[in-house]
Amino acid sequence: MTIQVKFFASLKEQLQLADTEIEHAQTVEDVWNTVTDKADRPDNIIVAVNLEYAQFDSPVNTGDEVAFFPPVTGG
Amino acid sequence: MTIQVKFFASLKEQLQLADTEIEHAQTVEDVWNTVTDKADRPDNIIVAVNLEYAQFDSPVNTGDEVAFFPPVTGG
Amino acid sequence: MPSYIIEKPLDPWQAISEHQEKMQLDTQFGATATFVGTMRDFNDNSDVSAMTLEHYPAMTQHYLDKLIAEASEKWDLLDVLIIHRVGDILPSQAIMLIACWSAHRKASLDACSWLIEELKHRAPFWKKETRPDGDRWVAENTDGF
Amino acid sequence: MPSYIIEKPLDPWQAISEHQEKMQLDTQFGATATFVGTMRDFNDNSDVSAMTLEHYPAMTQHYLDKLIAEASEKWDLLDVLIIHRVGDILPSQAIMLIACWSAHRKASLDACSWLIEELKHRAPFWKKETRPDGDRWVAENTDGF
Repeated sequence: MTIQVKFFASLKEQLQLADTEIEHAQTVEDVWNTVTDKADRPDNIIVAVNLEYAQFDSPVNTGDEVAFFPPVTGG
Repeated sequence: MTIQVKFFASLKEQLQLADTEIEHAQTVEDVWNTVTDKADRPDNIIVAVNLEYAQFDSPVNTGDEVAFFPPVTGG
Repeated sequence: MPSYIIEKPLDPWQAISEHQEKMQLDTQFGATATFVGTMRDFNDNSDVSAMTLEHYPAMTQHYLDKLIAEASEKWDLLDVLIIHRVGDILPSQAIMLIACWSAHRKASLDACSWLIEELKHRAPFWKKETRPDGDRWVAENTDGF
Repeated sequence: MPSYIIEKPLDPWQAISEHQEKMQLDTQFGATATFVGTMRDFNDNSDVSAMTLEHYPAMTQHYLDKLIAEASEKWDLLDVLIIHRVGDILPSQAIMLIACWSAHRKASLDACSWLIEELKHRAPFWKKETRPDGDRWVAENTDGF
């Protein structure tokens, strides 16, 4: 079991990171630091864990899907 | 020139009066008293003069169209 | 920004679609809010098998046009369409439609809600329902709940 | 009360009409409120010639369904339909539609307005516009003005 990590829209282009997976993380912040090599976080970045909005201090477990994206602009 | 008088919907049925015309009136109240032979006015009766909502003390002139009707229920 | 009073059955979605196709503004509007009123087969806990809508033709047309003019002053609207039926109506048939087109969503949504309330309270239409115990004039419009 | 995410062009009025025809409730609803979002050929004072809508498929579907469930708890709704396009979109094409059916008008009007605001702020879609000076991600949703 791993943690799936996804990026969307402008954030994905800015970071130039592909979707990936990692082995271990305690929190969303750990995930961010691992996959971006501790890049600065844009102010308005949004995070979801298992399809629900979460915070950077939200816990993460193996098997989870963690997504990072900019403010939504649909509708 | 006369004053045209119209009734609509439930009010027309209650009063059993046809649309009519009268010669003289100073106010809407005069019109009502003339055409209904001073019948009691239902509480919620509405009046229009020349297609605009008016009051019983609104002035009336020859050539005007005066209408009496119950609360509107369209839409 | 037309309003129509009609006696024949109305397909509201087709009417909106046809009106929109004729608009010269099809790349300017970003938002369309609509409201369609449809006849139910019950009201106030009674079955209703048919309805007749009476109106005051000259005043009704005047009021629909006036409501559209007032809405256009209050909000930035690119177009408005109101169609209201009169005469005999059966359950599941559309009674009326309001459609508002604007660049941004708030104008069309707010204008549409405002127009239906104003129409209900100011446009001279009267509903008479056919119920199991006879015909009955609808006494008053509700608050919409 | 379905929601659909689609890639092909959408005729919103036909989609609402077809959904309504399949409803088994056609003599129970008295009110239908709809909102349709359409692509304009300008935004923030710039020409826009095309748009691409990216989304997060699993989460988007989850959120549209969640919004419908929440709306159904808040208001007495007989049916709700949401359709949202993704992928490449051209000016004058519909981007999304919301339709709410209820017995009385207030539920459908309030639910429709609430759903469009919630969708704009919570459903994971992202717009990228094609402008004369290149492609540009839309930074943030507006308040609808």
